[in-house]
Amino acid sequence: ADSITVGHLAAYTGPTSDVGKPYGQGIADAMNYINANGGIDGSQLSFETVDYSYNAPQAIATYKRWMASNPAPVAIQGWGTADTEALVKFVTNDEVFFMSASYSGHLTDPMGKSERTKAAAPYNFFYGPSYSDGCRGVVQWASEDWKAKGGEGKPKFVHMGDNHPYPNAPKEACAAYAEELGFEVLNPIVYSLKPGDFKAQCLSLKESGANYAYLANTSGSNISLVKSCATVGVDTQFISNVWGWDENAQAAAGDAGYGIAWVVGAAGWNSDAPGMETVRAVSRMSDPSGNEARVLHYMRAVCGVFFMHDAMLAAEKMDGGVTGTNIKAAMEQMTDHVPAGLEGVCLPSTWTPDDHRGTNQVLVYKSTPNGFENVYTATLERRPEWLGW
Amino acid sequence: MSDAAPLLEVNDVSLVFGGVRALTDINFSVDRGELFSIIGPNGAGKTSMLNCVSGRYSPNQGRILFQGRDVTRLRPNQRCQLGIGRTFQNLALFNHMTVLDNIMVGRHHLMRNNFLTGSLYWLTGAQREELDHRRAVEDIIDFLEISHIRKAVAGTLSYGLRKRVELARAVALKPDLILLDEPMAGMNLEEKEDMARYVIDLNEEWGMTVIMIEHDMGVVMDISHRVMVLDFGKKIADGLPEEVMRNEHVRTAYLGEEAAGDADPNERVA
Amino acid sequence: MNLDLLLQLVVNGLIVGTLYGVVAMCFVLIYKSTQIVNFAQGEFLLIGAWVCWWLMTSFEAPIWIGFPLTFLFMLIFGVLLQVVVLRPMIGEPIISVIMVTIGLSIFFQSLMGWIFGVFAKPFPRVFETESINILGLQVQTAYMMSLVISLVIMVGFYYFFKYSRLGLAMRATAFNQQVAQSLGISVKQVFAMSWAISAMVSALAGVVVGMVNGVSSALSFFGIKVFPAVILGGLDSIVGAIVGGLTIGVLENLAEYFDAQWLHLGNLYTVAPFYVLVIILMIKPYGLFGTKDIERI
Amino acid sequence: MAEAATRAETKEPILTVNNIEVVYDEVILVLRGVSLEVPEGAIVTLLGPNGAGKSTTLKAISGLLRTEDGEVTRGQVTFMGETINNRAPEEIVRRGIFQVMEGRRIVEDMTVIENLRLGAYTRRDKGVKDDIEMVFDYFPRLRERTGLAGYLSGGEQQMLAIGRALMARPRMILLDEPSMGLSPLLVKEVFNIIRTINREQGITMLLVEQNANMALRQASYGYIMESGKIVLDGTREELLNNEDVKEFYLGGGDDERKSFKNLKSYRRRKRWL
Amino acid sequence: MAGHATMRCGEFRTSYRADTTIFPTPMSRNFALGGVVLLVLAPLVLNAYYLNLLIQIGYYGIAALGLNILVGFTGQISLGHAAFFGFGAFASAWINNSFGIPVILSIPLAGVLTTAVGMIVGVPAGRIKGLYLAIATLASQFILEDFFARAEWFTGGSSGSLANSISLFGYSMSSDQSYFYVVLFFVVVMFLFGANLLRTRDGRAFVAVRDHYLSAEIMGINLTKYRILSFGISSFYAGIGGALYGHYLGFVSAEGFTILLSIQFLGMVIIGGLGSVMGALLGTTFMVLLPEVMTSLVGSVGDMLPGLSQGVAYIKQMAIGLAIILFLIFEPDGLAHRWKMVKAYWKLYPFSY
Ligand SMILES: Nc1ncnc2c1ncn2[C@@H]1O[C@H](COP(=O)(O)OP(=O)(O)OP(=O)(O)O)[C@@H](O)[C@H]1O
Ligand SMILES: Nc1ncnc2c1ncn2[C@@H]1O[C@H](COP(=O)(O)OP(=O)(O)OP(=O)(O)O)[C@@H](O)[C@H]1O
Ligand SMILES: [Mg+2]
Ligand SMILES: [Mg+2]
Repeated sequence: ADSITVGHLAAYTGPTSDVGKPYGQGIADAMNYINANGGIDGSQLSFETVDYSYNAPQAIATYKRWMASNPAPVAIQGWGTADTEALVKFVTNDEVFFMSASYSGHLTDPMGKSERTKAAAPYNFFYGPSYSDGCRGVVQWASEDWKAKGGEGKPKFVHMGDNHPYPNAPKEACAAYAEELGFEVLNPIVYSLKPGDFKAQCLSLKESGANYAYLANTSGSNISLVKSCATVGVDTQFISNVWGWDENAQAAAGDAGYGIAWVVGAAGWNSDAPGMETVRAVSRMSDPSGNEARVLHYMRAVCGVFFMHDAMLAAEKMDGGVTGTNIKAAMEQMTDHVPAGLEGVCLPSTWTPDDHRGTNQVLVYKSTPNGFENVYTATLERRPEWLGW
Repeated sequence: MSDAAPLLEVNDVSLVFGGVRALTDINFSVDRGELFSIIGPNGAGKTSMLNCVSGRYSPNQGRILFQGRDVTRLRPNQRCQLGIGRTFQNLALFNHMTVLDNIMVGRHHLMRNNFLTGSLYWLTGAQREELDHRRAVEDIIDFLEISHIRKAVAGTLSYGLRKRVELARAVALKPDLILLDEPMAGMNLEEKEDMARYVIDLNEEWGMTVIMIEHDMGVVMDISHRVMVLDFGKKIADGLPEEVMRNEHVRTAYLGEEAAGDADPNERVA
Repeated sequence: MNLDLLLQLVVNGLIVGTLYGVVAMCFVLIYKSTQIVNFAQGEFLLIGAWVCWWLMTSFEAPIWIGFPLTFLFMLIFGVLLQVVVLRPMIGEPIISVIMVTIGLSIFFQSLMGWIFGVFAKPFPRVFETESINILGLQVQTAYMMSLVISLVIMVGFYYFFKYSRLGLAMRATAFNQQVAQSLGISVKQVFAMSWAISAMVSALAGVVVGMVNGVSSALSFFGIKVFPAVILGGLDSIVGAIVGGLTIGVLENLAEYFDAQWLHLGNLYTVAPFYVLVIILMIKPYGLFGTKDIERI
Repeated sequence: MAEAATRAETKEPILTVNNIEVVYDEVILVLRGVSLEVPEGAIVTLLGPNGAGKSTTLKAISGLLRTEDGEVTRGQVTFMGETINNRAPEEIVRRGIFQVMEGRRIVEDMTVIENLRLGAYTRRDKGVKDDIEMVFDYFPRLRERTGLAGYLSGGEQQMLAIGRALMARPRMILLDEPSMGLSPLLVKEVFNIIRTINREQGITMLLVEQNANMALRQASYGYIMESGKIVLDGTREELLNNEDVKEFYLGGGDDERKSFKNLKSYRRRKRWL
Repeated sequence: MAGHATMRCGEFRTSYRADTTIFPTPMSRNFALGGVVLLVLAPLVLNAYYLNLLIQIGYYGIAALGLNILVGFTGQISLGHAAFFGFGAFASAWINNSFGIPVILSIPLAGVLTTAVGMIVGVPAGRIKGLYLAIATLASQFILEDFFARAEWFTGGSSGSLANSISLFGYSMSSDQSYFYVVLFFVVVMFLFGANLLRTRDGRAFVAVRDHYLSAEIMGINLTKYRILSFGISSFYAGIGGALYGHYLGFVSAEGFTILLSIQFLGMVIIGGLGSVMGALLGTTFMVLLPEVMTSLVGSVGDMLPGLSQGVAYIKQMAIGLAIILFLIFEPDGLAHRWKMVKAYWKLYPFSY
């Protein structure tokens, strides 16, 4: 084939644009980079980027438009929870490879084995730890941290986040694991996904005496939270998830942001990993000067596209060529795979036909006045009961 | 409920707004078939009196009996069902509806179909009911000679036409007692004559008891059976038109006649 | 019972509540003169905050220059907005105008996103001490600034509407545009005035919130967040806006207190004000200070 | 209508309406070529049945049509030598034409005094307080009403509406049915006041009335309008003596006025059109 | 008399029955029938994308009609319609998943359930009016959203709930083609119901309450009853629309039913024309197609100006905002009004005025 059609759903506007923008840029840059460097074994990726403003029906309309066009995409790089979930049925039906930035646990269960999984999602993949695994990883760090600091008694853990599907996603899974690790789990504290003044919640947090507070919201409201808490004088250790903190958040939070520890899914922009060469080259696709510092989400996006690239290369050699089914099959054959050229950037990942938990490694970073530091790498067991949870 | 008893009885009604005593101890009764007028200077409490009867205001004191039944505490829509209809001094039409629909609203309490049967229009007899009432409404439209505007949107009509539509809507209620608040305001002589004729017809042929507020003395004198005069919230006279006209107070405070006695009550207010 | 915490929460509520009050006042201002509920109120905050931020970062203007310039900008902005967009709508159904403000909100939201990006940006440091201690609670200095300014504005508004010629004209315009015109009131001028003032005062709130939380598009949510405050106080009452703001501020915090101490329901902080709002409206359908519609026929 | 100019001899017309056509909602044609003239300092009256277009004519002069989706599509309105059609209403008020609209239209959620102050909105001089007193002298009843104007009785509101017009100290007042809803005593008073104002302050009046008797008694000249056209005009005397006018507008054309009681089924519809 | 001006030359009717039809002229009826026939044929010619847009217009349109009954006809502004829409979606999924009731029945049942919720939320409407009521409904929006996040048994909590596709006689209607017919069926039925309702007693009562509630009460209309009823009926429509949405997407999550969607619904009815059955559909079409049209319009502009590629997304959003503003400046009474003007023009052609 002379070109391979891919769809790209991005959220440059709408409520998730703060992280949707760098992520979407990463996807687009990476695909352009692949095209500029020989494509998939000579075939170009022909892709259209559509900003759907985080509006699920609009995403579906776009999907339908793509599927009605000729040639229809064989793969899609998607974005949020609601649209990913809504598309599960359709991509399964149409046999389209679908890579999302929604890391919900139940997307990791392609056969629908776990009783928690409601619908099998065989064509859905994502790169990085699931929300639940991420939280488990950072809780593991917290447990180590507690020991290292010589804390006495049971450390107290609290989940903080909006009463909303996304922050609630890892709530139970993570609390169960924290309890297992010897934490005392406190009543969750709710704060809005919309930034605001959270002094009230901070006072509650202070009052509760929690040692570790898991911030399940996105960075925008987390900034407000840590700033409010700094004003009130809270000395809890904040931990957060993969969307919960980044360079922009740190810049906006200032002093209040230092010390937070969170999940990171790939190397940072200033990392000296060998693979960063490639990432920099990718970045120059939209920033020829090479000056723009990319945020963490950008790297994750690049990794995602390169995993897809490698799978497409493998699919090329299969019967039928690059079809959704073949890309899926190729993905499911990867074991501790790191895309060529991205060594040290992407985490080695493994997918199998009945387990789509790509990685069991969780990088934990800490924000310091000198920049972000990788303080811990958790390696989680692949417990069967955690599949889809 | 006997026919001998008055249709409407107002006992000792008082109404106070903040400091203003709009009505003080008003007593009167209206017999079935009467055409009863209320007159009085501006701000005397005439409209307030009608509001008490139709249920818009509840009096602070006193009772209102309709067909022998105490209605003082009933909601306006319940009184409507008992047979009290009215028009308003400051137009109160449904401005964005057509004239026809305005009048059809008057049939509301006589109709039975509801949102369910209405939705299933053809299957539930709603259509038949609509058409029946439509026929009745057309009779009213013919009677009041507004057929040329029946499809016009009420809000765009001229003042005088709106008054007439209001009357039509009140008639559509099929009330036993119809309250008219200045039905002839804003009309020229010819139109007043028409209006007077409608009121008389309503009273004599449609069998409605009428209470009318009107400032045009010519009309009041000519057509009413009995007249009550209010001033500053108090009843100052009640009786046959000629009697009331002879009342000194009425002549000076209301009609503004310099010398009492010789003026012809029939003289056009001028 | 933890009285210390309770006290701190109440103080916090009062302080955040003033800010709600200021934004609520902007609503009331527009409503009082035009009967329009301005859904773009949040974007006014956002624009004010971004402009001030831009002046202070790009030109390193100090606050006492940046802030008045922002005010000036918002004045012009308000007038322009009125001339270009809202003037043609004079005399049209209010609900259509309300929809136009929704369109404006979409427009400015994305315009700001385009110009300034979507990431939260920190505000340059303005006050030497970022927070001061009030009754045991650390409170950001920016809030104190807004507290003072908004008190002045509130008193000003009150007298403006009660006694000034223009204030009367605004009320007449709100009552009925045709009537206002028949009295020789230029509805256009009145509208321009109220939009300009509202834009300016919103900018104040925007800058304050920006100083506390950083500037980002999320600021515009404030516009919707203060609805309960506006309604609680009564849509057309300046005093009501302030009281409503304070009440909602305190309510939120009390809800948080009860939630954290005993109930453990989560989310009471956000939802409780709405329950209370409905209950209060059931008792007082025009809010605490709103004027009743004249129900007279 | 050509002779109108010659007949309204004495003074120069301050207001000329020349063959105007008014359309509502872009489709409903209401005025079909209306012309009239009002001499400076005069009281001119415009009579006609319901729906003839009297109010529309006044709104066309004062510019208030636009808020009702109406438009003057043809012809001119000239005030003091300048064309004012389709000008903004506030500008027309500033030029000195003040309309008292049909149905009172006072600002209900304001007090009486606030309403009066609003009337003086275009004025900047100091005399507002005195003028409020003047209005209270004309209508003593209003002085006692301290609550919101929306709670005034119908007649009280009408007084307020006229008082509000006086507050503007205009050159010309357009009165749309000022006597509507007033008690007989007050009707007399209001017309007296109108004449007094006209005489003392020299304010020109264009008076739309249903009470033709009263109106013609005040006016020096009158127009009769039907279905959007002027069908008859003349001086007070001419109109008062016109048989048709007597029968349809004044009553008692022949000799005795008919009682309202005996009108049943008596129909006549003489129209000039 | 001036009545001539309002008399139409193009109207001739001979019976009241002919005068009370939904469609004012035979031509408009044939038009509508023709439209439905065309729509029935649509799946044979249109691809999934256009069908998807039509389906969107269908389920949003039903909900918008409901909102129009509330806002346009009864005059009660609601800022909580999205929550009812969402409730319908969850309810239908829940009824189907938990009780095994087939989807084709669970959709109307969800409508009934939503009606009940709507009436409860509408209770304050007995006392609260105008914008105060609007904000009270905003409260219900947030309260219901909170409920969605809380009631795991009902909504499936953070993972949302699955909504099965409709199957009739063992045939699964999950393709766009077959689902299109399901939606079309509901649209036709709901719009017919709506049109009937609004031309009969209760519909007139709604409008009367909107135009002048004081005199409506004196005309025998029970204000409280009709205010609440209108909330109920409006929620019924929202519930049906939401259920259709849920079963189409196959997955229902609280994320989709925010205040933004409520505002969008309001936009649909205002742009379509308040108080017009047809307007609800026209407005929905406008709001659904606008982003699509803008995407392709601005997309082609973006291709010409490569530097703008990221900006394109913002330009598109701005264009949507701008389109709404411009539209209302030029057509403040909504699409239905424009439609009426066009019709009036043709009816009187060639005599204007
Ligand atoms: N809802 C109200 N609130 C306060 N005062 C009221 C209210 N309704 C009426 N009033 C007062 O009560 C008095 C009587 O008013 P009402 O309208 O009954 O007079 P009316 O006799 O109908 O006069 P008119 O002939 O001018 O219409 C007036 O002084 C008026 O200001
Ligand atoms: N806003 C409007 N839209 C459409 N038609 C209108 C509008 N206003 C008035 N009309 C029509 O214009 C015609 C003249 O109305 P106008 O109000 O000028 O009459 P009028 O002479 O003042 O009558 P009245 O004595 O009853 O006040 C009427 O047929 C009326 O239906
Ligand atoms: Mg009265
Ligand atoms: Mg008139």
